[in-house]
Order: sequence, then C-alpha cells, then structure tokens
Amino acid sequence: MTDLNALDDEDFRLAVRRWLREAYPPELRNPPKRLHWRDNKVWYLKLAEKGWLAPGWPREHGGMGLSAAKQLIMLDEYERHGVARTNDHGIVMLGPLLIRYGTEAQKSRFLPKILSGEHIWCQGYSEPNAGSDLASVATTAVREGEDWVLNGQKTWTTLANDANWIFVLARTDRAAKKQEGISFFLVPMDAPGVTVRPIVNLDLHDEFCEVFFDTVRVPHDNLVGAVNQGWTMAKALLGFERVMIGSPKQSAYALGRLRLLAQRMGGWDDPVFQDRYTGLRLDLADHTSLYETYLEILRRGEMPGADASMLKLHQSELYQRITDTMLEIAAENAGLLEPMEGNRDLNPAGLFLQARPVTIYGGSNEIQRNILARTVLGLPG
Amino acid sequence: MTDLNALDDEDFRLAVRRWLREAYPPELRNPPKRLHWRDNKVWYLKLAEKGWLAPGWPREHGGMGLSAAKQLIMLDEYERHGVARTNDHGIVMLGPLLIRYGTEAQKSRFLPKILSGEHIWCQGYSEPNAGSDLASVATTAVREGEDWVLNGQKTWTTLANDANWIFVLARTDRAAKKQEGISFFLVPMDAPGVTVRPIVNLDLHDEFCEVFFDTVRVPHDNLVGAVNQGWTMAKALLGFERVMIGSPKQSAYALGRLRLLAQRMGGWDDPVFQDRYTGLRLDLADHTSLYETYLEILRRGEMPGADASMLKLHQSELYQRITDTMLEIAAENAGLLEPMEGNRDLNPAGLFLQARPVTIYGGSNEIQRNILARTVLGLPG
Amino acid sequence: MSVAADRSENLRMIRDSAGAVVPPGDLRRVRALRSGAPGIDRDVWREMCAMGWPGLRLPEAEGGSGLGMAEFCALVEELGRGLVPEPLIQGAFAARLLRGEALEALLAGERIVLPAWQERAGAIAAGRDAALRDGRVTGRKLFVPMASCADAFLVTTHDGLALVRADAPGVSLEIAGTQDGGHFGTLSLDDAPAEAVAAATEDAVDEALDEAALALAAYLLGAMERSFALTLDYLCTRRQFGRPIGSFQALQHRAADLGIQIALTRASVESAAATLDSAGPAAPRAAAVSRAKARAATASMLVTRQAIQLHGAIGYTDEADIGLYLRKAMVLANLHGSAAEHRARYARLLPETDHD
Amino acid sequence: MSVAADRSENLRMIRDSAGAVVPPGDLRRVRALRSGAPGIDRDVWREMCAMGWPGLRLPEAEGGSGLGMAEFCALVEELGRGLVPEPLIQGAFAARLLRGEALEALLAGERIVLPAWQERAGAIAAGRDAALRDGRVTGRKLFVPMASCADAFLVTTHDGLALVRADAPGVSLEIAGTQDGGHFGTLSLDDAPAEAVAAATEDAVDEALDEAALALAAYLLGAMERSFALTLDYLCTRRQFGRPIGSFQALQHRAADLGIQIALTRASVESAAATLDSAGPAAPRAAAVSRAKARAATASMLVTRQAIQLHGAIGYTDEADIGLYLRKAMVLANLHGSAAEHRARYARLLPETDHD
Repeated sequence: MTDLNALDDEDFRLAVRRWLREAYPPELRNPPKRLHWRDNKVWYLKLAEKGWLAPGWPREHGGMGLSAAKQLIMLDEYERHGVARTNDHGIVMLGPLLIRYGTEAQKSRFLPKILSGEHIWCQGYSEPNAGSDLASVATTAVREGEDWVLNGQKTWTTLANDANWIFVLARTDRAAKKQEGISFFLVPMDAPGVTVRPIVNLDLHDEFCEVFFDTVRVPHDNLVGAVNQGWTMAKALLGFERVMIGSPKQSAYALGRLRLLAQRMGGWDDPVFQDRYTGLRLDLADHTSLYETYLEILRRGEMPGADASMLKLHQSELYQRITDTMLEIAAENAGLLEPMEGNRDLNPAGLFLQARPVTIYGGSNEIQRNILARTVLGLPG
Repeated sequence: MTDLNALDDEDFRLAVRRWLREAYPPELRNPPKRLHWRDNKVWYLKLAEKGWLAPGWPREHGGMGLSAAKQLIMLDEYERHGVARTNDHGIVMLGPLLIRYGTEAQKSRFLPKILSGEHIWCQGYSEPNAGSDLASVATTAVREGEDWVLNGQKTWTTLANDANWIFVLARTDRAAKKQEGISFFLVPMDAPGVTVRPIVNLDLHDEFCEVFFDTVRVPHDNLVGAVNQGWTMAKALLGFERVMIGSPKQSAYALGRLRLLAQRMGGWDDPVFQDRYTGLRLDLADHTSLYETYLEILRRGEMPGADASMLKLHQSELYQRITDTMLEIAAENAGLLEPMEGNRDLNPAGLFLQARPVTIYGGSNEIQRNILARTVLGLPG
Repeated sequence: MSVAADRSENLRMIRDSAGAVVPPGDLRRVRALRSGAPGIDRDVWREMCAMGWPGLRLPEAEGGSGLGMAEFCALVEELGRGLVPEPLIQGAFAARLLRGEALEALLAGERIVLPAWQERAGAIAAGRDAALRDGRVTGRKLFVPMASCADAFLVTTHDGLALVRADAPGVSLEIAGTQDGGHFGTLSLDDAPAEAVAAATEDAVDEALDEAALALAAYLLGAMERSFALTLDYLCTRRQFGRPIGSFQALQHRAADLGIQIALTRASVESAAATLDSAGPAAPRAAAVSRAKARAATASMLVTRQAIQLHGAIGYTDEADIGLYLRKAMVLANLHGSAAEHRARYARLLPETDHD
Repeated sequence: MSVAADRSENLRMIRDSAGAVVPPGDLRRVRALRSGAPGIDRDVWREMCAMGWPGLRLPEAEGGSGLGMAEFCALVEELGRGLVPEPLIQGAFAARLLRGEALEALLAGERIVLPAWQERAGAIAAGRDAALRDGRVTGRKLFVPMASCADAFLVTTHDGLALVRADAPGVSLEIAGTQDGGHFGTLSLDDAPAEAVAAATEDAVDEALDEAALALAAYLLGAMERSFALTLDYLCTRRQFGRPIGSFQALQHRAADLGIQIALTRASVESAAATLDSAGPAAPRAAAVSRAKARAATASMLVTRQAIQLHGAIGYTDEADIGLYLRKAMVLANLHGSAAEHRARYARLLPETDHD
C-alpha cells in the first residue's frame, strides 16, 4: 500500500480523483436529498474495502492517518465530484471520541464494526426541550447495579431509522450545573424500550427521527469516559466540524442551479438579474476566501476558535438567499411539487425547502450569533 | 373672521394653499437644515399675526380650534409647499400640556407669550444617561421654601440656543419607581446657573444643545401639575406625535432628490437602478397608504395606539435607504462637503447625513421595536 | 347609520360568514385534501355558492350581491387564513365574464368554471394565441389552478372568450402537483368544441384579471397574518434557557419587522381595493393592483419563511401546520405575476416624470 | 525560518512601524488638519518617505523595498485605522510609474507627485482624452485627492504619461472640500509644459490603478475595523436600563453581522493581494481587485453607518470620533469605482460559462 501522506498534494489529489471516477456510483452524484443506508451502503462498503472510510483516524485503528491538509484535499475532491454523505456518524463523530476517551476494550469492540459497516451509528443529542439550549438534556440515566437505565426522548436524530446503534447524552446528575451532569452512553437500537419514529420534513423526506427511551437498560461498559464528562467530550471534538459546516459547497451547488434556472426561464441576460447574480457570486467568492483562511488553520494542525461560527452563519444564509432568488425567478414553477420537466437540476421549490433547516440545525443561527457576540466580540452576557 | 371649521375640506385646503403662496417667504421653502429663530422668526410672526400659529389650540386660548381633520389638511399643505418647522415647542408640546394640566394663572401667564413670539421654548427631556431610557432622568429638583432648586444636565435639546424658556423633567422623588418620581418645571433660560452649549452635528449644524443646571432656582409657580406627575403628563400628549413622526414627507422629499441625482449622474435609465428605484417608490406608496389609515383615526378624533410606532420605524429606515442609495450612485460626489455644482437639490452627502439621526431620536428604533413587540404583538417582556 | 359604518358592518358580516364555512383554526380538512384529485370538497364549494360568494361582485340583477372589491378581498382574506383550497378567486373571475345560463350554473354551484388565460410562465396579461373558429378552439393554456375540478374552462383566445367543457373531445389536461397540495393543469385544446362568450370585452377580461390578482394578494394577506399569529403563539409558549423564546430581543425585533410588513400589505391591499371600487382611469387602477400584489408576494414569502425559522426544528416538519403556510405562499406568490413583474408593470403604468 | 513565517514577521514589522508613525488611537492630529489646505502634515509625509513607504513595492534596484501587495495592504490598513490623510496610496501609485530623478525626489519626500488619471465621475480605468504634444499637455482631470499638496501631477494622456509641475503656467486647480476633511482637485491643463514619462506602458498604468484600488480597499478595511472596535468598546461601556447596552441581544446580533462583513472584507482583500503578488493572467487579477473593492465599499459603509446608530445620539455629534470614520468611508467607498461599478467589472472580466 502506498503511503498516501508521502505523496505530494497534487499527486494525492489526482489519486483521489481517479478513484472517485472509477469507483463512485454515477447515479449517486449530487443526490437532491440525504441518502438512506439502503442507497449509500454500496459506496460505504467500497470505501471500507479500500481502507478509505476513515481518513482522519490513526492507522493503528484502521484509519488512513492522513494529515489535516490531505484530508481537506480529499474532502474537496469529494465535493467536486458530488459524492453523497454516507451514514457517517460512526466515522466522523463517535470514532474520534472513542479514540480519545474510550477504554481499550471499547475501542476494540466498536471501531472495527464501524469500519466494516456492521454498526451504523446515529447521534442522540437534541431533545424537544433541548434544541438551541442543548445543555438542558432531560433524558436521564440512573445507575442500577452494573447497569444504567435510560428514560427520555431524543429528536432530530439524523437517519436513526437506518442505525443499529445510537450514542446518547443523558443526565446523570440533576444537582450539578447544566453542562456538568451529563454522561455519554452507547445504546443498541434493538435494546428493549427503544422506539424510533421518523419525522417527515418539509421536503417530504424522512431524514430525521424521534427516538424514545423507555426504561432502556445498558451495561456500565457502555458508558464512555467518566460519569458527568459527556458534555465536555462532545464539545471537545467540534473544531473540525465548525469549519466543515461552513463549507461553501451548498451555496456553490445552488448558485449553479440558479444559473441553469435563469437560463431556462429566459431571464439570464436581464441586467437586474445579472446584477443580483453577480452579487451572490461575489458573496460566494468572498466566503470561499474566508473559508480558505480557516482551512489553512486546520492544515497547520491547529484548532480554530469560536469565530469559525461565522462560516456557518454566512454560508447558511447565503445558501438561503440563493434559493430564495430561485423561487423569485421561477414564476409559477416556484410552487411545483416535483422538479420542472422531470429534470432534477431544475428544482427550485425542492432546493428552497432543503435550504430551510441549515439555519436551524447545528446550533441555530440565533445561537451562533449569541456565541459570536459574547465569545468572540466580547460583548457582555 | 371666517369660521374655518365651517368651510368644506376642499375650500379650506385652497384657503391654506392661497395663504402659503401669498405669505410664505420663498427662500425658506424646503430648507436643507432645521432653521434657527433668526431665520424662521419672520414666518412665525406672520402666522401669529394671522392667528394661525396654533391650529390645535382651542379658540379661547388664541388657537384656531381646528378639527383634527382640518389640522391634517393644513399640515399636508404645509408639507407640499415645503414650509419649514419653526421653533414650535411652545406651540406643539408645551401649549397643549398647559391647556390640559396648567393652572389658570399659568395659562394666562404663558400661552399669550407663546402666541406673540415673546417666549421661545425648548424641551428639556433627554439626558446623557437618559436617552433610550428616558425615565431615568437624573436632573434633580429639591424644594427649598417657596422655590425649587434644579441641578443636572440635559442634552439633545433642540434649538436651546434660540430659546428663552425651557420645560424640564426633573426628579423630585428618588425613592419612587423610576417613572413616578418626576416633575415638570418651567425654567427661564436667563436664570442664574443655566448654561447652554451647542453641539455640532455630523452635518455640521448646531441644531442640538446641552443645557446645564447649576443650582438653578425657580418659584413653586413654575411647577406644572402635581409633584411627581411630570412623566404621566409628558406621555399623555404623544398620540398625535406618534403619527406625525411617521409622515412620509422626508422619504418623499429624498426620493425626488434621488431621481434628480440619477438623472444628473446619467444612471436614471439603467435597468438595475430603475428596479431599485421602483422598489423604493413602492415602499413609499405603501407607507403612505399605511400612514393614511392612521390619519383616518386622527380625523375621527381618536388616538392611535402604540402600533402607530410602526410608522416611525418604517419611514425612518426608508428615508435612510433612499439616502444610502443616493450615496451609492453619486460616484465621487458622495464624499463632497458641499452640494454638487452649488445646487442644493444635488446634495447626496448632506441629505445622507441628515437622515442619520431619524433612527435615533424620538425613541430610537431599537426602543420602538421593543415597544411594538411587547405592547402590540404581546411578546413576553 | 353612516355609509362608512354600513360598509364596515358589511365587512364584519362577510368575515364572520367566511369563518363559519371554513373555520381557520382547523387544517385537518386541508391536510386531508392534499395532493389528491380533485383536491377540493364539492360540498364546501356548493356551500360557498349558496352563500353567494362567486357572485359577490356581480350586480344583483345578474344574481350577485352587488358588493365591491373591499368586500371580496375581506372574504378571500379569511379563506387565506384557513388555506381554503376551493378555487373561489378563479370562480369569481369566471363569473365576472359569463352571462346567462352558464353564469347561473356557476353561481348555483352546479358547474365549476375555471379561467384558462395563461400561455406563458410568469404572465400577468391574458394570452390570446389560442384560436376560436367555427365554434372550435385550438390552443394551449398553462398553470390553471385546481384544473382537475373544473367542469368547464373559460378560455381566452385571439377571437374572444370561449367556454369549453372539460369532457369535450379535443380537450386534454396534464396535471402537476403543487406544494400546497393542489395542482396546476396544462390545458391542451385541439379543435375542441366551444361556445363563444360574446358579452365580455378584452377590457373586461383585463379588469377581471386585475381583480383576481388583487384577490390573490388578499388571500396571501390572510395566510401571512394567520401564520404570524401562530408564530407569535409559539414564541410565547416555547421555552429555552428557562424563558419563553419570545422574550429574546433578537426574535422580538424580527417579529416587529414582520408585523410592519403585514401592516404595509394590509394598507396596500385595502388601498387597491378602494381604488378599484371607485371610478377612475385605468392606469392607476392597474398600478394599485400591481403595488398590492408585489407587496403581498414579497411579504408573504418573508413572513412564512421567517415563521419556519422562528419555529425552529419543529417548523421543518411536515406535521407542523406552519409549513402549510409557507407552501401556500410558494404557490401563490408568483401566480398572476411575481413581485418583480408587478414592480416593472407599476413603473410602466405610472412612469415618473419631472413633477417637482 | 520558513518563507511563510518570514512573511508574517514582515507584516508584523510593517504594522508596528505604521503604528509608530501614526498612532491610531489619537485623532487630534487628523482633526487639526481637517478642511485646511493642504490638509496634510509635510513632516509626517517626509517621515513616511524616510520609512520607505511610497517605494515599498519597488525593486530594491530602484530604491524600493521589494515587498509585495500583501505588505503594502497591511501598511495601508494601519493608516486606515488612524484615518491618516497623507496621500500614501497616490504617492505609491505615482512611484510605480516614475523613474530616474523624478522618482528619487518622490521617494526622498522632496516632491509630492499625485496621479491625475480620471476624466469622468465613477471611472475605474484611466482617462486618456488629455493630449500631450511637443512637451505640452491640454486636458482636464477630476477628483485628484489632496491635490493642493501636490508639487507635480502625473497625468494620463492619449500620448502616454506626462509629469506636470503644479506651479507651471497653464495649470489651474479647483478645490472642493470632502467630508473627511480633505479635498478633491479638478486639474485644468491648458498647454501646460510637461515632461513625458516614457517608461510607463498603458498596462503598467492599468496595473498601478488596480493596486491603488486594492490599497483603498485595505485602507477601508483598517478604518472599518477600528470603527467597529470603538463601537464594541462603547457597547460595553454605555449603560441604559441598568445594563451595558452591549448586553442587549438585538445589538449583539447586529454586531455579529458587522463582524462577519469585516471578516469577509479581510479575506477578500488578502486574497486579492495574494493574487496580485503571484504570477497569473490579467483578468483574474483585476477581478480579484474588483471583488475586494466592491466588498470593502459596501462593508465599510454598512459598518460605519451602523457604528453611528449603535453609538446613539453621541454618534451624531461632530465631536465624537466615530463620525470621522463614516466621513472617511463616504469619501473612499466610491473612489476608484463604486461597489456597483466593480461588481459589473468583475462580471465582465470573468463571465460565467456553462462549466458544470
């Protein structure tokens, strides 16, 4: 096996690109909605087979052990090629957390099964009354002998209907300060008392679910880290995510679709549209420049601060402004349920609806602005 | 003398229009900045002589005793003709308050001198630490025998440098709730201990002043209403003001200037500009329709509620958007200190600067939004 | 009673009657009708006809109620509040142009007649490329709302208006679902037998079109007001960080801005209705409609989009009613002309001259 | 040390040296120079020259420091923080095009040479209607910043660049004050004796113009950052309703938005500087400048306008420093092309094609 880290950046980029052309299923390029396991499984297993499933994990745990710079190149090529996200919570979220905080037993028990696709994980963080205020989780876990007993409800659990395991933040100390009484548990979805109810979204897709815990019993081995350390562990892994969630890819994709739509509607050459389009284009270009400065931080192996939340704020709102513009120029097509002319690239209403949750999930934009103002700008709390 | 209230609306309108054409000094039409007494005195005295100085006051006090509907027609004609505001705090603010709350002695002492132009009043409400939070006035008045002794500082006192009297809100009870310990005093500006310092504004005009009170002594007769009733009286007179401050006249004036500027700069026919201009024009037209619904309330003799603050919010921000647009299309002229080509109608920078304070004074727009959200929309405090 | 008081009593009664037929608080009926054909409840339609709604604007001599646009807008606004899918705006549009037996059948609720006037996307004015010759129509009409419930179509042609039965030979209908659970029909007429509707002039068609556009604005006004009310309720109820989220200033200020846009829309719609109800030259009348439709289109999208955001994650579920309001705005905002089209038409109708 | 670390050390040193010459916290000097002629302090100018600033970008062989646009932008940004009125951007622009004795005198601080390139309002490209024949120039140049302090003008003509002494016969200057306390000069040349500047090609002039436009964006960046910092200080200090006003969420969110615009401006300016510092085709280079200037113009007006609003009444006084930042933005936002002109140029330079 070639040492990919030893390749120079350009060769590495070409190697990734070549592999995507060869191996990536063409019908999965730029899917209009998040794919379910039944659809993206084929690609997940191909990655697993090639050993490319976990670019950021150390090699000793079966990852690629890539440098941050190389990971970013890989990601960039994935975005260019329109590679769909897989059911990657095990890879992206749980794996790094276990590698950092798990016991040896937990690592050897869970990591290989993530890499084989045997365990598909989902993330049990949000609750009906702990959305923006995530630290007020009300799901409880109570110690009973060698077990913990969980009760409560999670919501907005992405692709829980595909998963066979869930990692859960649950309250283990009601007396402690909000953030300090939370622990981190691993729960099999087939444990008695776990129920999943898919939520149909505005775009009529069932990407999110509710997950109910009714006296669900898990052994103490399924606790990760120390009791009451769950919040700290979950937060510690956010640096990379903070940048990635601000990637310009959604806006770039939407802007291309806006151009196509304007051309199809005959308004492309209209000077008023051109002025507006150029404005959006410049917003995207400047966003990309800003994003680059954060990638540079990651490439140096450093972790960006809370100011990286600017990326998510600006990208999500730009994405929405672009899709808003699509509706405005689409004439009556703005109200259609299906893509225009059966062409999924001409789907203003669909893309508009898909752009709605980006300002809500991952910490609503209102919360992000609070953080920016208080943590970064130093305004009083 | 004709009974103006008996005229039908159209005849009354024509009578006002005729008089303005005859009597209003042409050089004072649409002045770029608020006029000082030295400039508007001639018009004030002409109004006084004709008996038209105080349209809203009852006839018994020397006013015109006009119905609300007639007052609005008069105001409308004034705006169309570009009549400048006079030093009218005595007419508009103090007069109605004295008529409602003053003693007979106070009415007969002060009202005639307002009508003659002998007393020019200014309004001492705002303080350095009581701006948005007006109820926290710190200027104190302490009873000493038959006198009250005032100490403190007022600021943003419009045209205090023209006035020979000032009406002042001062704290007379420190123990009471903020709004409930404030009284209303009449203070001659030549009283020992009163000092005026004009403030130069961004547009290099001295419309506002600071007024300092250093052990200023006034007799008890100069207290209006009961002790600690000052706040209630000042607030009670705001209904009419709330509507008037949302008049579309500033925006209408600015939009005309924007058109002129675009024509002069050669960008009038540019489709991008036209689209934007039409958007502003529609905002103004819709604002005018909304304003009309409130005028209708006043015409019926009713007082509009707190929702009228929408008018001020929307008008002030529309006015700013129009003047912002002026700067954007003015090329290098946006930075000039004087009007372009010596033509005061081509003065983008000047109008832009004059539009700045409208979102700050009269209760900042932030405060107005708080009021709207809590009082009108019923959101929790 | 004064004329003004009479009028406002009229408006109140109309609003009340609308609320009786289609209670705005309950959207179960609307949900049940979603994305099925014909997408409406024929019984409700007949009840609307029994209330005299499609003929509200017609003179009493023609079987109508002789009321004005102010009244019609008030009625339609109430329907907007309840997201009522029955095509009253289109039915009233047809009623303005029909006479005689066809009109009677429409007003009686026996036949649903829908106008088919549009030949290109984004149109405000009637397309007249279709041809009517020897009692037969050939042409293609786009974006007919709720077309599958029509018994007949009132078709604009180069040669005047034509009434075509939906089940006549040569008539074919292609249906595309819309986000609000309704649908658009593309009507293809290939030498289809038709009845000429002689009475209606081109001017009458233009006026009826403008009335329909204004009615759409009124429907959007009702819908956005209701969605805003639901949102304010949610802001008072939902708690985060130990407080109702409506106590957060940033959300309060956003709500204030939405409230202003709704107030502007109401002022604009009511002013346009008053303009249409008074005599006057054609250009300012049409301009008033464009102004109202432009405002309603923009404001309704803003308000319903923000309503989703202010509802947070729950707003993104299909089961939350608030999403139905967004979907309705998506369908109606551009119908009878987008905001941009109406802004441009306004500027064309009332060009600015140097009147200073 | 690595190249990158070297570079960042350079930038730090440049920023420090700028702060030493013109401390940004003290605007008394700037106020004192307002609206007087020549509006600058010649001693400060000489000190800037002694620091090598006008020649920063020139090769060492020509008496410069051989540094790049990244360094020049960093320097100018610091001057923007302090609202420095001395015309460094214009002096450096002239230095890019002069050679020999004229250049030496400029770099030594002995003569101030200002470019006079503009023949119509709103221009981005050099006007070349002026004529140079037989050592004499005739023409009219507009909007020369701080023109009254110039010892000579570097004039673009149809026949190449010409150097004209300010006190030469046939030279007249009309001065109009600007909001920042400086002025623009309208330069009229009537058969004025001039010296041809042969070395500079039209391309070189275009490049120098783009560098000046980008430098303006950097100056605006520094100015808006400083005005934002002053505003944040004020928000933490000023109390109303018993709390610092910066604790109100609506103001916090507005501050967050301004912070984002400033970050975008910095990214845009630094990206454009890096583009100019690397080899590459002309169109993307000019486009990067247009992108940065468009962003800086829009963001600086937004930030300084909001800075006034967030300061409340005090922000509306001439004695509050925050207003000086607004005035500066008013003058510079449209200089070397407004946001709209630069957006349009960007689209012309990099037309979108169907590259999907």
